[in-house]
Amino acid sequence: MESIYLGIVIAPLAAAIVAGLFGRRIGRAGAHWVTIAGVAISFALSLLVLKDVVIDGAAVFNGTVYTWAAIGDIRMEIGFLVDHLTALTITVVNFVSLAVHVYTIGYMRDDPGYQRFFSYISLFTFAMLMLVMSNNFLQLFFGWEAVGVVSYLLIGFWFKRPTAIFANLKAFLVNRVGDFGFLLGIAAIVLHTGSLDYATAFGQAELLDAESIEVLSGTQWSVLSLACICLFIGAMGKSAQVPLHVWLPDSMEGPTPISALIHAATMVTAGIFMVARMSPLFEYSEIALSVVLIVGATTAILTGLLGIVQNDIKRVVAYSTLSQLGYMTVALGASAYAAGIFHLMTHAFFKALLFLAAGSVIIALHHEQDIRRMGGLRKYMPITYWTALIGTLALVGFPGFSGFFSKDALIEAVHASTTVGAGFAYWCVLLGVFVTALYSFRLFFLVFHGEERIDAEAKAHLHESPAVVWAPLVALAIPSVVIGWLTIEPVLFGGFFADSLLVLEEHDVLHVVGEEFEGPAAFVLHAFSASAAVYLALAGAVVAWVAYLLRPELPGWIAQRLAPVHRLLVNKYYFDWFNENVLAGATRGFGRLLWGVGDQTVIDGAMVNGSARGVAVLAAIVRRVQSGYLYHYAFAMVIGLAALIGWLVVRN
Amino acid sequence: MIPTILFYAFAAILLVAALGVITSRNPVHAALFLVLAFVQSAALWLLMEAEFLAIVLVLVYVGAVMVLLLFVVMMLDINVESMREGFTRYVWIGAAVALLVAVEIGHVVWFRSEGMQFLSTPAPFPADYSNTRELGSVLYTEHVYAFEIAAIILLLAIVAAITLTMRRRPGLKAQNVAKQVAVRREDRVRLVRMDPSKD
Amino acid sequence: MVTVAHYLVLAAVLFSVSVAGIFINRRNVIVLLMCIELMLLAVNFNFIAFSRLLGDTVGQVFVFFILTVAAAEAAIGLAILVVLFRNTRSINVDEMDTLRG
Amino acid sequence: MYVPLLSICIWLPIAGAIAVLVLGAQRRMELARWVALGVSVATFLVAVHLYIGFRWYPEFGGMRFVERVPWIGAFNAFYELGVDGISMPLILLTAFLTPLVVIAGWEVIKTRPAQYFAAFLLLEGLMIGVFAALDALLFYVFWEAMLVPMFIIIGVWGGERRIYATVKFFLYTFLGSVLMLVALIYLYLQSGSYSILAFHELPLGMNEQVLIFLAFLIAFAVKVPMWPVHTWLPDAHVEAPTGGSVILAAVLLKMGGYGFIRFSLPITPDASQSLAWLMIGLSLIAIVYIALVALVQKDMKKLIAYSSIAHMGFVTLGFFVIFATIANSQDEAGAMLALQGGMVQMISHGLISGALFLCVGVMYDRLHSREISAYGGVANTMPIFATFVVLFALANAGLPGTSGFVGEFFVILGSFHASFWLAFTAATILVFGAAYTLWMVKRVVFGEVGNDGVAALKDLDRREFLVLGVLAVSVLLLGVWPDPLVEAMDETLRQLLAHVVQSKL
Repeated sequence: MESIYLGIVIAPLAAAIVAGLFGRRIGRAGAHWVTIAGVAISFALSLLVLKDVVIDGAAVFNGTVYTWAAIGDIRMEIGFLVDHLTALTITVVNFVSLAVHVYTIGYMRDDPGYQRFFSYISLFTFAMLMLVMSNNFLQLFFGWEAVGVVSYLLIGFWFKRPTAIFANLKAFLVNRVGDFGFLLGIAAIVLHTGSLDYATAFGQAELLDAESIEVLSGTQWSVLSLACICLFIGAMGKSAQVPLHVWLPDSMEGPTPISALIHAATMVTAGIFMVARMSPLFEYSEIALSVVLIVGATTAILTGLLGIVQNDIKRVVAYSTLSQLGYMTVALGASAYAAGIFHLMTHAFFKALLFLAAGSVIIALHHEQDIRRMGGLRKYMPITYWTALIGTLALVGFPGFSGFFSKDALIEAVHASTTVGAGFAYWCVLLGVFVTALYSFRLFFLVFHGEERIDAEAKAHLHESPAVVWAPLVALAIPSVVIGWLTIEPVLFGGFFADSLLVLEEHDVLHVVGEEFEGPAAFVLHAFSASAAVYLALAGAVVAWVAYLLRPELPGWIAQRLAPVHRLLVNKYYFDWFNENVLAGATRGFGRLLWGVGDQTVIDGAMVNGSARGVAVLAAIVRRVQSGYLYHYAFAMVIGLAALIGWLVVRN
Repeated sequence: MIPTILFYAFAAILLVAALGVITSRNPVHAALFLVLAFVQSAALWLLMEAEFLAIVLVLVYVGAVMVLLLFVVMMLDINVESMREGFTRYVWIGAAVALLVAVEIGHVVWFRSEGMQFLSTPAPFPADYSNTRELGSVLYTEHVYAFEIAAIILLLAIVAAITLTMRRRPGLKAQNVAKQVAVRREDRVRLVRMDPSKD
Repeated sequence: MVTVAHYLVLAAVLFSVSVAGIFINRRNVIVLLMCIELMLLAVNFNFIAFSRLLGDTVGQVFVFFILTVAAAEAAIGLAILVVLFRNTRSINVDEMDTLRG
Repeated sequence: MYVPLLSICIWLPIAGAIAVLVLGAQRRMELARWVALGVSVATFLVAVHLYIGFRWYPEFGGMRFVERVPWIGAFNAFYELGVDGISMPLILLTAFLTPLVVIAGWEVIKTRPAQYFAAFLLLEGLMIGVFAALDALLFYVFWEAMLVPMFIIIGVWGGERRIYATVKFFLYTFLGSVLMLVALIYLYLQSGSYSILAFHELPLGMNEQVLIFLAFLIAFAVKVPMWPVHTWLPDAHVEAPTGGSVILAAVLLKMGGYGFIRFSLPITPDASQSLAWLMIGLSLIAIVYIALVALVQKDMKKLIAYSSIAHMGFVTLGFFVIFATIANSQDEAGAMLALQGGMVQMISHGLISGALFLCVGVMYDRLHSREISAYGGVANTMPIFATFVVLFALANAGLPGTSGFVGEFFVILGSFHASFWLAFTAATILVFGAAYTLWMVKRVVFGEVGNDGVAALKDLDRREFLVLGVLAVSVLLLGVWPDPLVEAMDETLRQLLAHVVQSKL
């Protein structure tokens, strides 16, 4: 099996290298064929692995590929850990990636950077797979940063756009803030367990909890809690949790396929994946779990609200992504890791679908992204319309769609949780359901229904997108509908992740939820009878229908009435303003101060050139002794001679 | 008795001459006083039975160096009056330093004699003693290198003095011997082959 | 009796006089040169006196060398003086301060 | 047969320098260039041979390829050479970069090219001498002699304010070295020989150690350079020709770090321990302060120079944090990580900063400006070049998978045991390093074409591609698989650590 694992990661890497270095030689078609082949091979192999792990019940594989470095007793290795979690995640990653590869052929058809783009997304697939398959912290960090870099490159793919290169720098830096915490977390674990390996580190989780470290003078922190919170800061960066969420909406400057692949389905969920993977650590730290729960809940509600006032089609979906990431994080905080991963999976399908559908609309309208200039597209783009509808229903959690299963289970799990902050989180996620439905249907109605606000020129060319574009939509729509039905039982309640996730008995909320579970159909029915979420979602949809189709003047009226709130939302709670003016401004100002005053004035001015000037001043004084008159020198000699003799005489 | 009288006489003249050197208004007078001082010194050295040095002093110093000095002093048109301004300005500090030096030397001589009999008179040399031979016998054996170096120094002094004072005035119509010697035939003679049939 | 001490005292006085001369004739380079000659003379007195006292000829050899060097010095000093006078039409030391720092 | 490989490494380039000078004087420029390249490549091959021989017994940490010939009998000084795990990588780095610098200057240098190449060859030999010398007097001779070619390189082929920069460079470094000489002479008087290894074993009292440590500190801190004696570096870099910048950043700075680990730590372990707080403090200042200063630079070379200072802060941090790490954790794993991190950081920084300076050189050759504002949108006209710039910039920002990550990772890991806040402060480089490097990339490489000059840019030619490509491959290779480097140093560093933690009092 080991060669299969290697094949899974190497196929996209090789494809990326070929497309990147020899792009010009193999041409456009060559580039997309080679990368699609690479990802297809990887997908096929990951299916094989999934079958091997799930159906054949193969044992967990934990092996080393090569030694990266060995320092003293600490061995740093590159290796794979393949269990249920890995197998499921790589399959999802590869599936979405494959769909996006195909979609890109249509979306990027006229772009001069065609080969480069394919190279990047293949490279991204490689990095993501490395991250997921890692069996140690080092490789995790490798994949972690590598996906960040490819994301950086892809957001700035259209490097001529000032907004794009601003957004990619911002994305990288914000992620770096997260990585900063992540690295410290790794350091804490490595130094206290002596190993970078998951297995070794997880085995010592309880010991770690007992060890303490003095962070602020006088306060003793549990090393485990510190490490977990640091690791979670990393997850906050990558999975865009408040307050490190600011980069994700801006990342929409990149081409739409990567918005679907990286900024919705895969990379941004790396943080969720990581926390789930670290469940043997997080489980022992109540504090860390509470932090995760509260941050996730805050993100879920705050960013969802922002989605209501956005007018850029991709940004609405981006805020929706943020909000859903908040949901997943809440699930992790409530120790319902399986629910988080389950939502991650369903979200990957339907959110990628929504993004690709948005992309389809965008290319149909010749790169128009403002939803105020859309409307009534249903009759022009039927396939896009229906797939988008499926995506939207899945997103809002309409009973029976994949999103419903994951989200409802998640909400129930939070409800059952006793972790500190669970009550707050429960209300947040519940309210979030309404908000989700509101902005989702607002988007849907404004784009596909109502009056046509499209400008005449675009309208003339308006037609359904080509097959390479709609085929992936269909391919993603199918799992968006059915995946929940098929997998909820084993994944959430069947102990699917028993070999990868650890949940302590007192935290096992999914078990509580599972006690009432009697199959997917019953789950759906139960939702109608006992869950507020379904009705909240329905209410959201109705409000959206009223406000945007029935009475289109209503939103403007509300915005006027609630002007301060509206301003707060339009300005995104002033996070960007704060970061740009206060943080970045202060840093630059401080740098200028240190350079101007510290380096130039004090060190160079006063010390370096100052010492030279001091010598000059001293010399100017001393030179007066050198009068140039011969007799002064003669006098000096004679008097000196006399003094010397005098000294010799007196000495004895 | 007679040597004592002679000593005091010569010493008195020597000191007067020395004072004359440093106080004369006219450099020519000063130079002449200096000549006097040297001659007195030579006489005193004779008293100490250092005949060779006494002779050399008179020959070399009085005969050559002092004449050279006089020659220069007279050649240069020196404005004597400007030289004398502020003559007494440093006289006190000069006197003080001189006194200090004298006291110091006296002190060294008297108190640090290390058992040397300063108040003794060296025994006179026998009649067949030749100061010149004695000096020569060490000078050309033991100190021959130093002697050679001294010779070089003198030669250097000559060369340096000539180089310093030599002046090349522009536009002066003088022959350049080096150039004349360096002339080759080709520079001056041009052989022209005439074809007789041409004209 | 004329003892060595007589000569030593004479030399000391002579030396002091020439030291004073340097101070008095600070402006006149020629006289300065003469004062230096006088100093050397005083030194020579000591050398000869000690040579006699100790019965060692080396002292006199030294005097010989001093005379040589003094002659060389006088020659070069006078040459410099001539050049100086040719350039500045004066040997007034007060007017020469090109070496001033 | 016994072949003095180390001597060959030192004297071959020096002999080559003379040959190049002679050939250049006869205006046979083409030949002189090829000779320079040939000699530098040959030296590199010898160094590789050394490295291969070195790897035979990785478990032996001591000196190898030792040569010992009496040199100055009166001082008991020997011509003594040898390499261990600390000096070997540095020699390899030096020998690796010189051919690249020769190629980089191939047609670019128009005035006195023969002298230019000769200066670099001479510099190479002397630098290898510094790393290989086991005799303190010999070390000092190489150390000082090396200033001369560098002085000439900046002073002759430099920019407009080159005289100011060279004088500053020379005075700064020379001032430091003089104190080092005093310390070396004192050690000689105490031990009776100039052998560095004998110095290591020499028992010294605390006061002596502190004074010696401070004397060394000034010499090495200037070279590294540490805050606040760093201001010569930006000036020297800005004025130096491209090749000069490359060697300056890549190898010369490493001599400071090498000095710390070869002299300060083992000779004065107790003083190092008691003054470690000072070193750690200065290193952290270098990392944070300098990173902030780098952020606001307008001149690309200055920015990279400041970035070098910040990155070299990790070297000194790694070397001196070991005491606190051991004191807090009782095991040596963290300390080994920190030491290794410092060493790896030196090698990696050599490659990356060299590459970045070469990139700036490529642009400077075309537009004759180092100002960031003079560029913009270079990626439009030079896509291949832009790829390299982005790669090296990311490496400079410490991206995993490039060599820039390895050293910083080890040091941050190692310093975590010393104190959480120490690691925290050091780790800010992750953010600041990315900020200043990528911000520069954004302004230079990305965006619309900035002006007509940029619009007329030609992409890399073969020669430039070769140089940058070789560096890119080595940066990536070292990032993906640092083990060959780490393993070569491991045993030596372990022995060093064991020696350092043993008090001499």
